This record gives sequence, structure tokens and C-alpha cells, in this order.
Amino acid sequence: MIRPLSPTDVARRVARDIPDGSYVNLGIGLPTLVADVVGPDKEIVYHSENGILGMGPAPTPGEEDPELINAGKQPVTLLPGGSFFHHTDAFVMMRGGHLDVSVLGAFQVSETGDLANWATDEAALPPAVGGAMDLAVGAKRVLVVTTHTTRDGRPKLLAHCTYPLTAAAVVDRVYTDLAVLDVGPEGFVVREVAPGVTPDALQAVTGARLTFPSDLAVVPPG
Amino acid sequence: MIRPLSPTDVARRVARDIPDGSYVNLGIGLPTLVADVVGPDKEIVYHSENGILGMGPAPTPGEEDPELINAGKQPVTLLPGGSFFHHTDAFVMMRGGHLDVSVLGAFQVSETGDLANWATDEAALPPAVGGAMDLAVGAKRVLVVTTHTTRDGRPKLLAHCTYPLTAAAVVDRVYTDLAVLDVGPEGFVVREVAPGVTPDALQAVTGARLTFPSDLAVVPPG
Amino acid sequence: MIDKRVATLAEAVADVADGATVLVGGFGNSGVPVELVHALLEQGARDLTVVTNNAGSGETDIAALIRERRVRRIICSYPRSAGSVWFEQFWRAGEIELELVPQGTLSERMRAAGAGLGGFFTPTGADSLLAEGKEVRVLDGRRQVFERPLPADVALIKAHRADRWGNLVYRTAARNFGPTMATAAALTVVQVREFVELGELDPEAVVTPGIFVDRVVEVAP
Amino acid sequence: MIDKRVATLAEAVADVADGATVLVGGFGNSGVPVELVHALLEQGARDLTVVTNNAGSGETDIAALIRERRVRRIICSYPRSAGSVWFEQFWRAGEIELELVPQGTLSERMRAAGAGLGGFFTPTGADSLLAEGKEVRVLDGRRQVFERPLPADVALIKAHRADRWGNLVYRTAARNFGPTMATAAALTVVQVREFVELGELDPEAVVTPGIFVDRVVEVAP
Repeated sequence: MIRPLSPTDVARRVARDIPDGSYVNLGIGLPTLVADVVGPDKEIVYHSENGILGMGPAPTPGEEDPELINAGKQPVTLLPGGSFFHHTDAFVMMRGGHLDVSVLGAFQVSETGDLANWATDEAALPPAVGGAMDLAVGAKRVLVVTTHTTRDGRPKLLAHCTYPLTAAAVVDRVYTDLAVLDVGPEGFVVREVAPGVTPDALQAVTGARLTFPSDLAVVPPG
Repeated sequence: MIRPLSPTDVARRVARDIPDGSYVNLGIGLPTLVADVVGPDKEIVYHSENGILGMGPAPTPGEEDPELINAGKQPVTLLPGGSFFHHTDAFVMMRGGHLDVSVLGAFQVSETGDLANWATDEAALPPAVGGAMDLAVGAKRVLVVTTHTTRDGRPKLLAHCTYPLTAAAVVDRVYTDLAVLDVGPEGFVVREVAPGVTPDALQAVTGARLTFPSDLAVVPPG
Repeated sequence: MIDKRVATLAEAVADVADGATVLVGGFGNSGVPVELVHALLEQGARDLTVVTNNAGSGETDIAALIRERRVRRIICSYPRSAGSVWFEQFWRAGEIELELVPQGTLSERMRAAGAGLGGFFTPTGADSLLAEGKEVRVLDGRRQVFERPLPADVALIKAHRADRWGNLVYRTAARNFGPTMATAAALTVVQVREFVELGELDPEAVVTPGIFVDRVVEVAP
Repeated sequence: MIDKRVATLAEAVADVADGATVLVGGFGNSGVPVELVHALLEQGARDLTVVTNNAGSGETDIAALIRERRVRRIICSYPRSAGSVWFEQFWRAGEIELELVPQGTLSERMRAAGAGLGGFFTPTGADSLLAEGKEVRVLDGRRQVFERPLPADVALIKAHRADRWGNLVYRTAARNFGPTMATAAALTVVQVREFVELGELDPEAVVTPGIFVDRVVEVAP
């Protein structure tokens, strides 16, 4: 029986791949869960595109500072050692390759590492991009967190993205509720699967050819 | 009898053209004299390319701070309201058109406002440019202070510069020991002359055709 | 004597012309110069191009400017939010133009204007729809798109403290676009919480030197 | 645990490779990381490309590196000074290469490297010999020259205080090229007068956030 990973399980799995001492940007949505599950043994410096390094946990209710918010516009805190800077410098950090890890959500990822996470083909909403494109091109490692399929079961991991691209050939690794996959010269290589997921079952919900190496593992419990 | 202006007289004449409240960069050499003769009725903010706004007078002997130096590497002070910033921002101020006035020295100025002040045709010395080119292209008004001729009597105001250009079509006004000249669509227009300087005498030591308007004045005593 | 302090919000925005390009600071609700934008609304300038990260929310500041049909065109990175109803309504009706710019490119284009540069190549967006119609060149092994400076007539920003020379310090993440916008506009107008005496701001910690600032107005919190 | 403090100058520059491009901070004698440069001299790396504003003076720091024939090429804006005898002697003999770059362009090229940009157009020098062989384009009504980023392997800079995360503050005009160079190198090494505890530096007044810094070493004044 397939037991898909919960969002927190996925976040835990991502957290294991973030080395102690990393500078990390967590995208809005699922990626923000990662900060909640990183172990206390690691000192991670979280970056926010609106000019913060060293973000701490959410403030105690009642202690919110309306000016001290993260990229998702939620109140945050600053750790000792943190600093503030202006927007242009925040993007120097992103675009200039200074972040060790960027964790992003995705609508689609292609087998060549193309990322689509800013626009669908829906014309009823005005387009909005924010900092997605800068985050995708700049970090040393770009990790994507997403459900393996859309709510109505269509694959998000594809041979080619059908939605407008955020950036081409940028994704290093994808974490879904069903698997952990690297993106390399061979396309998607499955590293780990959720409990009960067989290669055939995973291939059936994926829109690109998957490679399963002999040392395929089950995602370890968080 | 011609009475050429002293360097201090020239500086005084330049100072009269600098409005109260201006942001000013004074080039190395003759231009730095201007700060010494600006009247106490004007509040001028002096900029230095190495990251200072609001430079004050030279420190009292014994009070020098070896790190607090100007572009000419001489010790300076900082006025209340002054600030420090990095080199790149110092040049944003220069190149970006934020300085009201840049006062520069010159080897040659052409009648179209070309400026040559960084290199001669001497090949024995290594070339050096510093911030000259940024100062020449960026300020709202570019004023040049120079002797009217070289030490051996050759004109510095020319139809065309023969030395390598610093920048083309940038000089607004030239202050020499003999005259004050505007650079406009008509070429050099003489606004004021030193005491005793006749149009013919000035033309004779100038390498470009001069225009003398009917309201030509004598440089007033500082 | 340099004194950039003005007494009223109305005075601070008195001469913003119809058709002006106006930079408005802020990210979400942090650092938005709400009172200055409201003063601009009162002042009546129309046919504006507004450059800002978001497209307003609810019924205040930029959303109010849009609602009152003062904004012909908006240049921003993220016009969509829970409360961006006025923008969305006008956008659907084709009554407001939108130029969508990646956030880092938006900031960098304003910086280029303030820095006197003619443009720059960036990898951001080079493989996206947002590069359409723009020059793309391979530099350092990657595709990069040529982006042009984004200068403005006016910048409206919010800072924490100012002195009479217009030196500014900000507070936490409210700094965001302020320092860059201050460099990019012909006229930079700043609302601050508090005026301080000249010399009270630490010269090592001034974030926006007064050379980039034209007017400061105090708006008590 | 992040701790960028190293105990010795030797450790700070231990792995600078032959052939490296090294940014060296300072303007005149202000802000030069003298002790780090001397440590690099001891360390022995050669065939270096040194990027710095001036070309050394007297017998110390960059002048000593040049004298000891460690510098193959220097990229700077103003190599000539009263004491730049070693540079001048080697330059006349054709034993050191010089790339002369206008000062603002030098700083901006390093910034472009740190900012991940592919290059920029600047009016500075566009009508000069220094634009020879480069693309020139008319933008916004003026001739502008295309300049490329200037990235480096190592930056050696001097700051005033640092904490263990590598956050830096500087002192007066010694700041000069430091903050920009810190962004442009793969390895940024900083000498500071004093280490302080994490949290002691005002987060509003940090000039170089630690993300740009790899190693800090204390050199008491």
C-alpha cells in the first residue's frame, strides 16, 4: 500500500539535505515548512528577498512587528547575527550565487531541470512573478518541493513543461510526496521513494521517463 | 598691463558660481582650493570618490585620522550630517547625475566641450585614470579650472584636443588665469577676462576661435 | 543652508505632474508611504505610471489611486494578492496597463537609472516569456537578457528618521525598495517618523545619504 | 554552527592558488589589508592577477608582491603614485601587464560579478582610448561602452569589526572597495581590528552581511 509523505515528511526530507551553516531561501508555501523541522544541531541562515538575513521563528502572538515580514508577508523575527539590507542587495545575494540553497514550489519540472512555477495557462488572473525567476537562476542548489501530481492527478514531472518557464535547466533535486528525484544528464533519477511506492506506480504518475538506480531507497522516516 | 588671476582668485571666481546647498566634487590639485574660499554663507556638501559626503576642512595637525582621507589621499574631517558609503555607491552619485557640480583640472579643453585631463602623449609614465572619466560624464555641471596655457606657452583651449580624451562634450565652463569662458553651441564664449586682458591678447593664446559678447566683463575682485 | 524638511504632506507632493512616472516604496504593507500616496491622491495628478512591487490591496494607498483612475500603467512584479481587487477589475476591463518585471530586475533597473548606466544583462527571466522582444545574449555560458534602466520623475518612500540634509535610516524590513528608488527619481520625497538634528545619525549607519533626497516630511506613527 | 573566524593570517590565505585573481581592498593607504597581503607574500602564490585601485607604494603590501615578482597582471585605475616605483620599473621593462580601468567602472564591474549580471553599458570612458575594442552603443542619447563583470578567486579586504557569522562594519573612508569586493570573489578573506559577539553588531548598520564573507582574522591595530 502506498503511503504518500505528508508535507511535513517532505519538509523533513529536504531539511536533511541542507548542510549546517547554509544560507537558504525558502519559497512561499510548502518550502516554508522546512524551517520548522530543521534540527537544532544545524545553524541555518534564512534569507528573505525583502532584505533580511537571519530570520528567526514566527513571533509570539501579540509581539508581531508589522514592518518585519518575510517574502510571504507574514511576521517574522530576527536572530542575533541577522541583518537588514535593501531590495537590490537582497537580489544580489540571490542572482549572484551567494545562496547555498533555494527551495521552491513548482507547477511543473522537466527532465532537463526546467522549472515552471509562476504562471499557468489561465488567462483570467493577471500574471505575477515576484522573485521566482531570480531565485531559480541564482542559488548554488535549487531544490523543488511539490506534490507529485496535480489535484486532479496530472503529472507535474514532465519531459517538457507546458506552462510558461520560470527558468531553464536550473532544478537540481525534486522532493514530492512520492519520491526524491535528481535531475541530471540522464533526466530524472529516482533516489528514494515513499513507503509502498513501486517503480511502475511512480512511472505511471510521471510524465517523463524515470531511471531507477540499483541503490534505490525508501525515504527514511523523518 | 595684464594681471593674471592667482590660483586663489580663480578659486574664488569658481566659488561664486556654486549655489548654496550644492553637492560638489572637487578634483585633485587646483580645484581643491575652491573649498578654502567658499563663503560661510553657503552650505556646500563636498563629495569624495572614496566614499564620503560632507567633508570638512583639514584636521588640526596631530588630529589626523589616517583612514579618513580624500581622493587626493590627504587627511580630511567629516561635518555633522556627513556620511560614509562604499566606492560603488560613491560612483553611483557621480555617474548617476547626482552631483550638482564637478570641478576638474584639465590638460586641454576643446570648443565642443571635450575634456582631456588624464593622459598626455608621454609614453614614459604608466597611464593612470582614477575617477576622472566618471566625474566628467556624471555631474550636472562640469567646471574646469586650468591655466590658460601650458608652462611653455602652448594653448590649452583648442578647436580639438590633441591629448587622449577623458570625455566628449561635457565641459560647461572654463576658469583660467586669464578668463571665464562658457562652452556652448557657438564654441567658447568669453564671459569675463582678467584685468588688462584684451580680446586680441586672449585670442592670441587660445587655440580656438573665441566669441566676445557685448557684455564682456572683467572678473570682479574676489 | 540645506533644509529638505517640508511642513505638510500636501507641500511634499504639490508639483507632481499629470503623466508622471512615480516610484512607490514598500513590500506588502511594510514600508509603504501610505500618507504620501494619499496626499498624491488629494493632489489630483492623473495619467500616472506607478512603479511598485505590488498593485495595492484593499481601499488604501495604491489601490485607492487605481480605484480613482489616476493610474494609466503599473510596472510591478507581483500585482496579485488577496486584496488587489481594484487592480484586477481594471486589468480585466483593459483599463490599466501592466508591465510585469521580475522583482530583482525591477530593483536592478531602478538602480541602473540611479547609477547612470545604460542597461545590463541578467540571466533572470532570459528563458521566459518576460524576455520576449528583448535582446538575449549568451554571456559567461548562460543566456542573459538585456534590461534597460527605469528612471522616474518622482519617488515616494518611507523611512524611519531623517535630518535636514535628507540623510535617512530605515527600520527592519521596511527598508526594502526605498534606498534604490531614492536614487532613481528626479524628485525623491520621503515620509519619516521622526526628524533628528544634523549630526545625530551615525555617519557609518546612514543608509540613504541626503544627496539622493529632495524633501522629507514628518508623519508621526 | 557557523564560525568564520580563523586564528592566523597564514590560515586565512593558506589555499590561494598560483594564477589566482585576487582583489585587494584599499584606496591610498586607507583600508588596505596590509597584513593579509603580507601573509599572501609569505604563502608564496605566484602568477597572480591583482585587482586594486592603486599599484602599491614603497616596499609594503602590493608593492612588495610586485617586487617579489608574484604579480603577472594588475587591473587598476591609478597605478601611478609617488612611491609606485616597483610597479613603474616592471611596467617599463614589460614584466607586468596593466589593464587600466576607470575607477567607477572597476568598482561596477566587480559589483556586476557579485550581482550575477552579464555586463552593463556605461557612459564612462565611452569616448576614450579605454573603450577601444569594446562595444559602444548609443543609449538614452549618449554613447555608452559595454563592460563585463570582473569576478575573482579571492578577495582580501580590511574591516573594523566582525562577528562569527562574518558580518562586517567598516570605519570611515576605509570602507571604500571592501563591500563590493566581498561580493565578487569565490573566497572572501577579511582582516578586522576586533571580533565581537554575535548580536553585538546593529542589524540596521551591518555593511557587509556575512553571506559574502568566508574567513575573518583579527589583527590588532
